[in-house]
Amino acid sequence: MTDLAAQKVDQALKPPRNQWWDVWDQFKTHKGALVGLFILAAILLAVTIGPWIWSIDPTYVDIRARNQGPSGAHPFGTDQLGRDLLARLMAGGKVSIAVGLTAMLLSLFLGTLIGVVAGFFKRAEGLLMGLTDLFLSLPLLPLLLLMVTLFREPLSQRFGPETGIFFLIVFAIGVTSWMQTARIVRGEVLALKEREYVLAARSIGTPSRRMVLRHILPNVMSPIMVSATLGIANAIITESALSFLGLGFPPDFPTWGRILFDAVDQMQLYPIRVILPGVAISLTVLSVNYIGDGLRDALDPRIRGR
Amino acid sequence: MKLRTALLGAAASFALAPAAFAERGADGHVNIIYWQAPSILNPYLSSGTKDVESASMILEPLAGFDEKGELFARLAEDVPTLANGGVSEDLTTITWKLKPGLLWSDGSAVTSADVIFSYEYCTHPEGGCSQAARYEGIDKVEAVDDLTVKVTFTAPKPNPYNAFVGSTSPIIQKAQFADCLGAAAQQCTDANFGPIGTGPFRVTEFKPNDVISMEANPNYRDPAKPAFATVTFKGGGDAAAAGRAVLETGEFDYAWNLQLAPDVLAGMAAAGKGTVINAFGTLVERIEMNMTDPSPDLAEGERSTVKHAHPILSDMKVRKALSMAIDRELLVEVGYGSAGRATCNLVPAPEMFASDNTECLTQDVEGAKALLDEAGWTDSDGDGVRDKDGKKLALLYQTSTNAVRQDFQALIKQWWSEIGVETELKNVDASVFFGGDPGSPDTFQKFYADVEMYANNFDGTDPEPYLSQYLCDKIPGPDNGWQGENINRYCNPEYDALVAELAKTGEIEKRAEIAKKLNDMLTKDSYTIVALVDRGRNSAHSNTLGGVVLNTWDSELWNTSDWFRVK
Amino acid sequence: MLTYTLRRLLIAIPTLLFISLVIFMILELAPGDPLADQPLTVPPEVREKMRAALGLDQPAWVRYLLWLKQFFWTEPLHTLDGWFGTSFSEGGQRIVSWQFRSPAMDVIWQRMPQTLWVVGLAYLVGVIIAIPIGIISAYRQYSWFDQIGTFVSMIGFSVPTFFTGVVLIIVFAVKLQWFPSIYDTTLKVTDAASFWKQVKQMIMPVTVLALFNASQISRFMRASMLDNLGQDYVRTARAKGMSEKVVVLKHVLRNSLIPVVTVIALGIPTIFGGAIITEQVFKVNGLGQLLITAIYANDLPMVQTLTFIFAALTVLFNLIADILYGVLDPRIRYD
Amino acid sequence: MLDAAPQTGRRKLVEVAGLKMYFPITAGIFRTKVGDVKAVDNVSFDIYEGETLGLVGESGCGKSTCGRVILRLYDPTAGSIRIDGREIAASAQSDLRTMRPTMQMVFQDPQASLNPRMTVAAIIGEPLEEHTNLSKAEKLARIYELMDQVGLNRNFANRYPHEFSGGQRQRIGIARALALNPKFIVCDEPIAALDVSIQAQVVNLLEELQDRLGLTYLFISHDLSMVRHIADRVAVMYLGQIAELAPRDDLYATPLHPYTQALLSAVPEPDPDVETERGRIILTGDVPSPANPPEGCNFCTRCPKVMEICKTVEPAFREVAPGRFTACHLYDDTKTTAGVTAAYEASKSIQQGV
Amino acid sequence: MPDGAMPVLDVKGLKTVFRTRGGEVHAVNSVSFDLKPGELLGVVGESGSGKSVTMMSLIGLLPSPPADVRDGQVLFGGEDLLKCSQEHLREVRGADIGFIFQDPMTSLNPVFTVGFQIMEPLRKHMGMDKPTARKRARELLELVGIPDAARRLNDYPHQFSGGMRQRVMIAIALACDPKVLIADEPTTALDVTIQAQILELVRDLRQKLGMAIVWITHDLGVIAGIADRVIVMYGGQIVEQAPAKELFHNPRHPYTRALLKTIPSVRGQRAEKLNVIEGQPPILTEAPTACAFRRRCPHAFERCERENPLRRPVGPGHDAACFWNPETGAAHA
Repeated sequence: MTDLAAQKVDQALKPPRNQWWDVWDQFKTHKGALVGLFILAAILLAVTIGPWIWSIDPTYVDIRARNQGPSGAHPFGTDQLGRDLLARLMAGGKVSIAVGLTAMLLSLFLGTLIGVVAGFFKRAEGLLMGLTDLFLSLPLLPLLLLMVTLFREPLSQRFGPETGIFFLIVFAIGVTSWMQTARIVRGEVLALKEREYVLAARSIGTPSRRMVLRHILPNVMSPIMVSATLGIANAIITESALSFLGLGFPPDFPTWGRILFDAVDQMQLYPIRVILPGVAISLTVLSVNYIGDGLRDALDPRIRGR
Repeated sequence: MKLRTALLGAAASFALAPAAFAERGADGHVNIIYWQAPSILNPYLSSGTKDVESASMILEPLAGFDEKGELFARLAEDVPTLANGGVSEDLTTITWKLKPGLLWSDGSAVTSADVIFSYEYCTHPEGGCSQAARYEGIDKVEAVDDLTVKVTFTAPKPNPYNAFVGSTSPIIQKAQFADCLGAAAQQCTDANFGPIGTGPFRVTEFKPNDVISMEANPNYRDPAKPAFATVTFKGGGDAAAAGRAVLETGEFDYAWNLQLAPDVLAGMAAAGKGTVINAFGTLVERIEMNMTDPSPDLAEGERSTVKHAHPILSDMKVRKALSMAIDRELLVEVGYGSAGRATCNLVPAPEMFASDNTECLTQDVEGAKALLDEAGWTDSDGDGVRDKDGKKLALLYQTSTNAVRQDFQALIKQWWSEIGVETELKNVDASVFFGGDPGSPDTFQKFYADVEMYANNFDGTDPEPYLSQYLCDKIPGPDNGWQGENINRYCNPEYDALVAELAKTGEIEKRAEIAKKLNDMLTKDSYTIVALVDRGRNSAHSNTLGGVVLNTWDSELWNTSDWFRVK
Repeated sequence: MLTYTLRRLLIAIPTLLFISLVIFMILELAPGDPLADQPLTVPPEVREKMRAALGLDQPAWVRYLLWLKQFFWTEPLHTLDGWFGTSFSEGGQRIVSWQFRSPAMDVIWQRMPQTLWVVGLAYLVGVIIAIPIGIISAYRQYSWFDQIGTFVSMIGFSVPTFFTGVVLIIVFAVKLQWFPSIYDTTLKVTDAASFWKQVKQMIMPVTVLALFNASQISRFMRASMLDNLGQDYVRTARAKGMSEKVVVLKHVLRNSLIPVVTVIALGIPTIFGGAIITEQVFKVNGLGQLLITAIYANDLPMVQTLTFIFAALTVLFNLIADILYGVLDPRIRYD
Repeated sequence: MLDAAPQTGRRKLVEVAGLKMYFPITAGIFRTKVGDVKAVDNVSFDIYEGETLGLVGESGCGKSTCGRVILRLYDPTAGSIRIDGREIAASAQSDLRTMRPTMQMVFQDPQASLNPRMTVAAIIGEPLEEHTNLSKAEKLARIYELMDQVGLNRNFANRYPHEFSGGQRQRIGIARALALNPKFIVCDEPIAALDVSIQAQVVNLLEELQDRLGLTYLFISHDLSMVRHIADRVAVMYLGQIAELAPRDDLYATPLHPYTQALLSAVPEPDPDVETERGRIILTGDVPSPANPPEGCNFCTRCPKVMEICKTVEPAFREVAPGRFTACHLYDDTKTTAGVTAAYEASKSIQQGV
Repeated sequence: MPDGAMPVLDVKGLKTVFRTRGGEVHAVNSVSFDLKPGELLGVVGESGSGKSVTMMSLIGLLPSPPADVRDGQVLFGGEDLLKCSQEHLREVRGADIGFIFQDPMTSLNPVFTVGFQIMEPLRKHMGMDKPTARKRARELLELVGIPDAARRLNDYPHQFSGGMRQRVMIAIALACDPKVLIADEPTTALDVTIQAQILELVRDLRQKLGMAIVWITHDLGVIAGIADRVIVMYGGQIVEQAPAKELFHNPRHPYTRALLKTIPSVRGQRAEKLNVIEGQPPILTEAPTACAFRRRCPHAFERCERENPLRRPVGPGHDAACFWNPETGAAHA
């Protein structure tokens, strides 16, 4: 309703309205996305602020209190060493979400960089898209498994077991998941490059670097943001799958996937220990996916226009 | 034969109601599950337990061990001993006699040539035989006649029962493997996947890392056995799934090595479809104390070598205090349940070799504290960590990556912190930790940590080679490519002398005596090795499977010929 | 079209060679040791000999070239021999797995059936249920059907397969005992009873995977349908007086299927890759399980061969997808 | 308003000679080059200071490409472009930067030519940002000045393009083009996307600005009536080449090239009386592909007056009367001034004959 | 043109709104007009004036939601199309009312052959079998001037040029001999020379087939050459309706007058300066209670703010919705 806006302009001098507000308006109409956002915010709060409120050390071993069911002292019960499950879930969530976020950022960075360069600079296109196709042809999960098995040691040596594995997993997920973003971004950039405002900028004499920063990047934000949400979901799932295969973080370092993996053997006796991390993973990924869906709709000009 | 009959009796008394062994194959089909899948059926090309044990239903050695760790004859007529003249007085030869009339599953006769061939096969320099150690010290193996083989050793061997004994060194058929000597061994897929044997079963189909289908060996020496006509041996998955399949869903009859938390196992057993059985061997989970300084400040090549003694752990009081702070019973409960028992010994079995060393079994935190005070380690700055001469009592504690080990680490760290010891935990992927790559700083041999935890055991029932790992000249270091076996760099001339004496002693009681002494020197006298748990094994069989006797000295499937269906 | 295909095939050759090199180099950097799971009782010198027997004492490039020769020359010859009873491959050393000491390809062929059965069927089931769901969801956008369909498909790819798999086993295999928890790869379908057995053991893994596949494909189908429902030609079809059935199921569907079909084609290589986690959970010892055990065991020839085959299939199906696009969409002709 | 015919003494601001813009076509297994899309094929013309040259043609004839090449938004395949006396056809983009302020462009789609993520002030200010060192306040002052010039309310400086209507957006685009005080502006179909009532507003604005600022326009359009209104001279393009170039009044009164004649004849008149009575030239068939133009004259496949020679020999683009250029074999024997009237008569008869 | 004949299409008080987040948009407001047999009715207006929406509303081609045909009557062959069943409406759409759309590029289904797309309505509405339908399709292609028709039936739309595609669209619309043909900006996307071809074709077809045509366009030039009668729309309403000659020679509504003045011509006298209509077209978010053109109208006065003028006859067959009388220069009584 662009003309509608124009009409309003005629009537009153309103303060500028950023386009993201329109996106938000549209986003709000997507109920699933809104609920997803709410749940994700709750989960984020729980894993960041939670440990301040529920201050039991997730690694504190209270052997006398092991294998307890939910109680006042331990709302979610304890594990086989008497460690508080709630505290562990919060600590694990922090790692899982941190992995998801950083891996997504890395993948986005790579994907956007490669996509923009390939789309904008014709000379680099062949090489970079060849690289993208190459990565797409590589069998990713096996490769991921390989990378984790192969490099966990050198890295955990250099950065310590936890940071090392963190880097490794983030890196492994990041470098195996940027290709879709790169393809989408390249496609967008190719289209944008033909948009007249890019020509306009060129006719002004804007150098390529500023052209990319000022005209290209802000306008590929929509697909990038959608990629980002999918990227987080994908990274969280991948991390927990790796942990489930016993290849993720070391056993003494809780992540949701790891907590679930460790509890699978005991799932008949203490089903809550499997269900809680399983639900935590699923809920996070679900809400992120819904947010992505909502964002996609909200950012789609065809839909927004209605 | 006497021993065999006795054994049968034992098996019978163990099972509920032994059905008459009327006919071979009368009991139909049996399902076995190993959560590690066998990848090859030739034990000489793999020493993975899964491979050796699955092959033990097909291939047999001359003699094996029973559930008590005692030798009994399989293909041999008798176990040769000094007493029956099978072993020469000077301990340099042993003469084996095959049972007459033995047939391979293809119907040909078993002869001494097959025995000699098995020796040749495994000792071929290009063959890459993983059991080569069992044939060490052999000068020659020769046929006396068609059924008699004489093994000559290069030096007197008080324990001559290595070659051709136990499921790791079975007899393979010369006719089948003749073209597979040396480098060609790798190419003989048909033979490696379907060895012709003398055991109760023979292979009908082998899908590596997945499943073995077997049927009763028509030429098995006991015409009434085995009771089962066919076997499915499934591999893969995890211990929980295997346990579930036997104990809860009843899909399988036998599950191997259920490394599961005790309560989990108990929960599964409660379903009532099967029984958990357990037995103990020589596998001991222990903490090794580094007697040398692993400090990274030292020059490469001097780190963790005898050039520098450990600044903290050289003091026995500290080592003892660390041991005293540990509650081994609790470790067992958390990690192994019925498949473990607390121990203070490096050699916990066989019974006659086990020292009665129980002093460490009760946790004594106060005593440990006192001992540390005595050693001069006090918490002078009040931060909860003891120190001495400005040096903190802080240790790096490494082990391989494994859920139970990390639980142990967490528990022990907690106990040590109670006595004022700060512990940094580290875990290394098992393939690296045990990988033996001299280039990697994280192998257990390099021991770039203050203490490390792992488990080890010895083959068969004789601890001599095991105890002789702690000789001064077996300390790993840059000179021997870090390949020595004296992991904690223990060096005691007295110990070396005693090991030399053991090597000369043939008499079994005497040997036991010496072995116990050696064990004590390493454990309660010096605390260089802090034994934690004697790890036994849990397996499970369905309530309808009879004749199962768990054996930790040899293959678990050592007596599948006696298994039967309880009706 | 032909030149396009030829061109793509020609490009595929260096790509595949490069991929094989990349895989080999990654494997080469591995700190792991194929002998690491040998018991500590095996003495070091024995280990050294075993290592030599595996060919590990050769320099890396020699082993790479050897692998290339084996994969591209000996193995095809051997396959020919198998078909025609010839003996071209005589004397040629095939790719030998370190775990099995047997030709890697034989094991791979052996694993193929169960993987194709379970993962392939799951894919098929997924596609079959996804397409109608996608169509209805798009046509009745924002209806309750769409909302529920969206929710279920969101669940489908948000809940990890290892979680659903484990839950299914507990419920249906352990508690209800309807289905076996362990897949029997030796089962041969000969009669109704064994067929029923086969069906029973496939239900759970196929369900888990099909749910996952269906989720993704139905979302894709829905998006594609929505794209096309807004097109001008739909209005034309309606203006011609065509019934809604014809408009949606003929005009729109035909156009919407074009991208979906190519996406489905692109997904086929993942069937061969097996569903590593699902195979693990249900003990379907297929290609995925083969790969992961090979990785654990540091069985480099097996890992190299398998990953390369997956890569080659991916490249191939990428090409097939592109060609399919050209075949299905008359606007695109590759010249 | 500079409606008078150009005087020969006036300075040539833009000189284009032999300009070619080919886009390669590749095919085959090795992607070898098999031909070219000849978007602009050997085009020459001059634009005098202060005048408006209209460039008309149907879609795909290469008129937009031509405009863009002249501003070096594409790198030409061959030919020379001199603007304000400087040859720019082959200079590097970095050297071009200093030339950019003299030459600017107004684009067709007012929606697509404005970055949706930038405010009006940022859009208009971008050229200032790139080429001047004005302080923030000076820049803002200049932006306001420009907004006043094109008739935009200053208060809207902080708004985003989507909040404006099509005509207002085009004003923003014009303001941006004016920011650096250019001498020469390429207007690439600036009114094509606008409604009739808005088109007139924009055209009037452009004319006003030309008067006030002494601008030179290259006005690209497919709308022959608007071009007639705004241009001083008009060039007609067909399939990458200029078919005819003449002063506006001459061209509309006596089109020489058969294509021009057909084109003018095809424009419907908003008057039913004229429409029912006038004769029309209906061309048959479609425009051939620029990748595969016909042999000889480009127009020979559709030309109602096609001769044998047209199918083999490409007609030269030459001056057939003072200030009147055309590329057609019909005028091969006419020596400059003489005969043009005859040709006009001939074309008139044809018009009525159909 | 039989003036007194019964109209084939009679629209009364048609009202269509779109529901959007910004509120309701009154796209079509109380539009009434009729179409006589064999007549070509031109509908002129700028984008957003409601001309296409009106025509789409008639036969239920607007997606709902967001569109909602609120009110009115569309009499066609004696029944109200707004009230009849979807099933029947479909019959009418394909068989009795043909449609041509603006963009021939996107209006044809890219994955079916042109032949298939022409045969589809033939088979459905005329019950033809395949060979008959094919024969008829070939005739139709020949009718609309596509050379080599038999072969081209097997081609896909993308193999045709823009003009040819529009001919195919026309062939489809004419397939079942409709009584009414609605052409929605059929030449806007085409070049002038191609537009001339299509216009020529339509003139020709009218003579041959004699159906009634509604021709929607924003180009007054096109209308002048082809229409019998013209409707001018502005802001979702009809502001003026007159026979073509009358409208061009004697426009009554200020909007029509201004519009005619803004258009430059390629022939005749060249104006020094273009006339402009100042301001912007209206946004239809409010219900029409005032004249939609008042903000841009040079003659607007107080009443225009207050009241929405109704169409009133100003001449034979000529009506306009305005309070201002151009002859007197004052308001109507």
